[in-house]
Amino acid sequence: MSLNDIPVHSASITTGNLRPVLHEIRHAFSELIAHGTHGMIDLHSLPFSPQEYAELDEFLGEGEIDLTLNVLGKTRLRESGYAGIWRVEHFDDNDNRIGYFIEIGHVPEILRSQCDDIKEGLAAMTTILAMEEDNNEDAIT
Amino acid sequence: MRMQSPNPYEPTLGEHLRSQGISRRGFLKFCGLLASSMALAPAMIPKIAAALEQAKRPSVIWLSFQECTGCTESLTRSHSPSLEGLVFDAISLDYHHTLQAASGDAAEHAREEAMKEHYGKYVLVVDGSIPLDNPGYSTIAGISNLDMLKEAAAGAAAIIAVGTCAAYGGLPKADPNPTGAVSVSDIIKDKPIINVPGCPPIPMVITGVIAHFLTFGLPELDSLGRPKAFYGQSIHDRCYRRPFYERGLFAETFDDEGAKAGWCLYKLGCKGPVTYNACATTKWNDGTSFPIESGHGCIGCSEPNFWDFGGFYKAISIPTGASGKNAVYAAAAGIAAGVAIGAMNKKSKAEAASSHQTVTVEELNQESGS
Amino acid sequence: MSTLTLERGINAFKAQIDAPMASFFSSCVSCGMCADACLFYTENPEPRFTPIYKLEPLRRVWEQEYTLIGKLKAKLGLSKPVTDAELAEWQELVYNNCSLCGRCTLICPVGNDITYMIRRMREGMVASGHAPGGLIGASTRAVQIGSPMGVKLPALQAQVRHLEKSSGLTVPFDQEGAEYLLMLSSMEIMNYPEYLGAVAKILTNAGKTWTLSSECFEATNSGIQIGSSDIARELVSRVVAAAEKLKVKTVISPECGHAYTALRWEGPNLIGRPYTFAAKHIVEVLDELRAEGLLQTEGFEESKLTFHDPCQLVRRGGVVEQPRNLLNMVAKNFVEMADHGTLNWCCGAGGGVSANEDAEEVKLKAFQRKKKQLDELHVDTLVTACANCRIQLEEGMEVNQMDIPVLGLTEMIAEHLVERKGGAA
Amino acid sequence: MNEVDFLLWVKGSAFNIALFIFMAGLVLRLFEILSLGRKVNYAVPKGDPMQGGLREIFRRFGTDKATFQRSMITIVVGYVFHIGLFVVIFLLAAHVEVFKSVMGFGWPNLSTPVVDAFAVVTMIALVVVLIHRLQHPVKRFLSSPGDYVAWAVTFVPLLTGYMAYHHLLLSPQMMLGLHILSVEVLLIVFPFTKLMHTFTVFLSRWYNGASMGLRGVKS
Repeated sequence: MSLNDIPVHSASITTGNLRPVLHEIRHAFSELIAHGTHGMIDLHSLPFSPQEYAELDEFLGEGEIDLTLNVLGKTRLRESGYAGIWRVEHFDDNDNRIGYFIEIGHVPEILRSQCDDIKEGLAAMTTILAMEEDNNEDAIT
Repeated sequence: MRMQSPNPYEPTLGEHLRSQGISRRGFLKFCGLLASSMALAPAMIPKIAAALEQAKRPSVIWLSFQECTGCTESLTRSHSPSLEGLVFDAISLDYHHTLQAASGDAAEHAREEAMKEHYGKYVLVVDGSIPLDNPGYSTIAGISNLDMLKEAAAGAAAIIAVGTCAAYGGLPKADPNPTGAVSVSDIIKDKPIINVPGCPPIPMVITGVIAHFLTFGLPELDSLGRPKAFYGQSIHDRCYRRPFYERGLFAETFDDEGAKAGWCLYKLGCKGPVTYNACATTKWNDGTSFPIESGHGCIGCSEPNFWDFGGFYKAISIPTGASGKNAVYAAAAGIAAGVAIGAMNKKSKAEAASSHQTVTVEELNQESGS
Repeated sequence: MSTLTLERGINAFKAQIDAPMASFFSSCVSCGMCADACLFYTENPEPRFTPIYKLEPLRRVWEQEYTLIGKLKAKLGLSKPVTDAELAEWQELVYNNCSLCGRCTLICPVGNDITYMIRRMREGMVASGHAPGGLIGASTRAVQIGSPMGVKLPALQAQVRHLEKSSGLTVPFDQEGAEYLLMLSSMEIMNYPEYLGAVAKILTNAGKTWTLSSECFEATNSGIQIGSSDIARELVSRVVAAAEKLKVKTVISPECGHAYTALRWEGPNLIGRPYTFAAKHIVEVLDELRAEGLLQTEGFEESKLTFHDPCQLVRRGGVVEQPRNLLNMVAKNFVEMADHGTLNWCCGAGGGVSANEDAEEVKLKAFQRKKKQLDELHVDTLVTACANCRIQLEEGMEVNQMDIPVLGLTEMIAEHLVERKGGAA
Repeated sequence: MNEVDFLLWVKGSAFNIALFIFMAGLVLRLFEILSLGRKVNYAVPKGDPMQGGLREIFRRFGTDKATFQRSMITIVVGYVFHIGLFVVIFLLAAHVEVFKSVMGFGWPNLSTPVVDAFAVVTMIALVVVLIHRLQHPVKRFLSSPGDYVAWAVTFVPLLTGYMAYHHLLLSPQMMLGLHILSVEVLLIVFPFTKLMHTFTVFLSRWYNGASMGLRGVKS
């Protein structure tokens, strides 16, 4: 029997945290348009009832993108019904959700290729190209 | 966890993590989760990343005194490669007598060497309380806990007291405290001490504190020496059952309708309102739940003297001790004293009545005439 | 010869303090509502005239003698014993500024019987020699002559002879076995002789046997007013002796408030046993006759009139309905004052104030309360059932140039009396 | 002593001591009062003293219109804070648990925000009462240090309780400790101050009412 098989009765309750969070998202949304600021809200550290999580999901709706990354366990990125508002869920190796953020931006930060990685990639590509060209020259000669 | 001998070149944490095959994207995820675990705003993530990138892997010496190994269990039972595991990997654990491979003299030797090598820089982690009544109650390699703590503390950059025993004395200190147990802070006065209480503490909190120490140094502490980031709010404040408390809806027993409906457990002894910990948000068992979600009140394990808090199943407002009987004894004492003072009053009044001299008009006129 | 001393005063306080008083002092929360209930404060708003404050020395004696904390405080020097000078200072508060009207007692939210305590406190004031001269004089005359105003039997006999001659009624003296023994107050004999005629007419007409006593005709009791049980006992014993000697069924207290309190409520306790006769106020007797059909009237007073309730009758005696029943027999235009019945305001001269020369000024100030009540009503006539009230009201009206005649209720009833056939037995 | 030690002390021995003094003091004071006795009354009663006593106990909760107008602040604000104190003391869930633990039985509680609102209103009323006492010539004149002590020991538990609930100023544990301590101070001084009127008011009303009943005075 797994944990999910145990029937849990939970009266429907609200912590009252949903409304403020929705307004926070809306504010971050307008900041993105006005100043291009990337916004991030940590949902995991807020006391939400299961019902409120569901209400939030319903409010945001589903968008076009649903990506799964394989980084230290899975990370799932879903654009909401509002373009520019993303759900970012981090999972560990056992698929337990260990982090839940709302990101407001063109793409979630984690999706971007990281500058250092790009630099390192450029350096690596340069080296490889140089090595191949050296080899070709050797072959010609 | 790796036991490694002192290395002349100390790689930074970032380098170390990458050498473990963790990408920068992974690092970013790690930093995001770390910020969440340290209860920091997501805006802090780049700063954490930058700080971690540059941080040196610290040497950590872990001493276990009068303890049950629950704190170590809490930490190591977290599934790997969990966030906790990653952080733990980021340190150089040079001595931990439960986890290390070495034993006997070799183990103690490793400790002494690490203390010498990193004098003034290592982090000392302590779990368990220290007995003061008789040093023989708890020794390691023939050295009393007190002596070992003092010696190890002397060269430590900071001390992390993990678990309620190390932080406040915990179970060993519970009434009648047969070993004369005390906390680390009762003995060590000249070093920064971070208390990470809990019985056991939440693994995420242990690593969160270590991460904070690595990135931003000593965290801000409350009056009981706990990092405010994790212990800043009471269980009650962040409890999902709080709305029931507000509405005055309480479970009266563990099997009544209220309990089934998930009402507030205050009357069943929940210590949430006076307990500071991150359980309600961080949760246990890889984020599954925390005790109140399972229908049991908070027992206040991250607070000093929680064993003697008047019973796990008594509401916090209830006085400890036999109050009802006390009131009866008091009433009896009151009656005894009342009878005595009543008799005195009666006597006094009777004397006044008997010594009354009849007032005559002659007297009245004499007085007014004078 | 012995003298009155502070020690005797404190001793009297100690002897008087009982469980109700201890409870009252424990209950007072200094809310000050008794001040607003007291005409000596409302018409002269100095905080020290607040009723409960008038008891302060008594309260201190209680605290120091009968409470654990008070004894402790006294031992530690935190409280000082009551001094003779303090009692001297309090004389003004306890006598001049209190008519024992009982209004504070009625209003007090915690239920303190302040009036009862002031009456008890006066015992100590007398024993320590701090009673006002006017009351000492009245008490002395009452004990030595038999009347606080010095009225002697011959004066009454002269009145009676005059009455018999003018009305043709018989006024019996010392008639053993009569149903009623009629008591009088000196004020009635001197100021309102028509009262005796009115009662004689009504009782005779009702066919009742009644008598005066030549040994004791004075119902008022200066001992009650000055607050000395010793003197009050002496005076009330005379009434009891006369009544028991004549074997009457009922003693009628005259139209006087405190005489009723003295005779009806304090008397049996002063002599330490129940009476062998009943004690009733004349208004009670008249109302009984009315109920029995032995008192019938004809015609109505035309003028707009109101009734002043004597405090001792309403608040301290429970006689509220009877005077109204009687008034309604003879008055068509009877209106009530805003505060009436148990809530009525005192005339300002009861409880010994009228006999106290030191209170001359105060009692006229206190009358302002009654003046305000009357000014609201615009009545032509004021009726009352207490000679003491009546004197005060008349004096107050005169000083304030008000033109409202004050009548006694009994006389008004007598004027409208219908003669019963075969009534005069 | 850290705040938890402090909290444990106030909940433990301090509470027991306070409760002991309160109970013993209460009984002692009642004996002190009742032992002074009352004389037998020989006057023929016109009414039933018992009935009069009971009637006055209840009647004095109200007042006549004119008195109400004259003493409006005293009466209205007095009512507000007395009702408020009753609700806060007896109907907060945490308090019900305390009574249950001491007396062995409990009763239903009100929801916390409702009690909280009562606490605020009660505190405001008590402040008004204090200002009124300081400004009203009669009240100021009559007031002894004991009156102000009684006010303070009533007000402080309300304030500390409110602050503990709302996490103001100090940590809730410390505040809870201070709250319980302030209640203990209240309990200790209770029998020996004006606060004793809580109990003697019924005795006084009864005595007065019995006297009125005996005389046939119906108010």
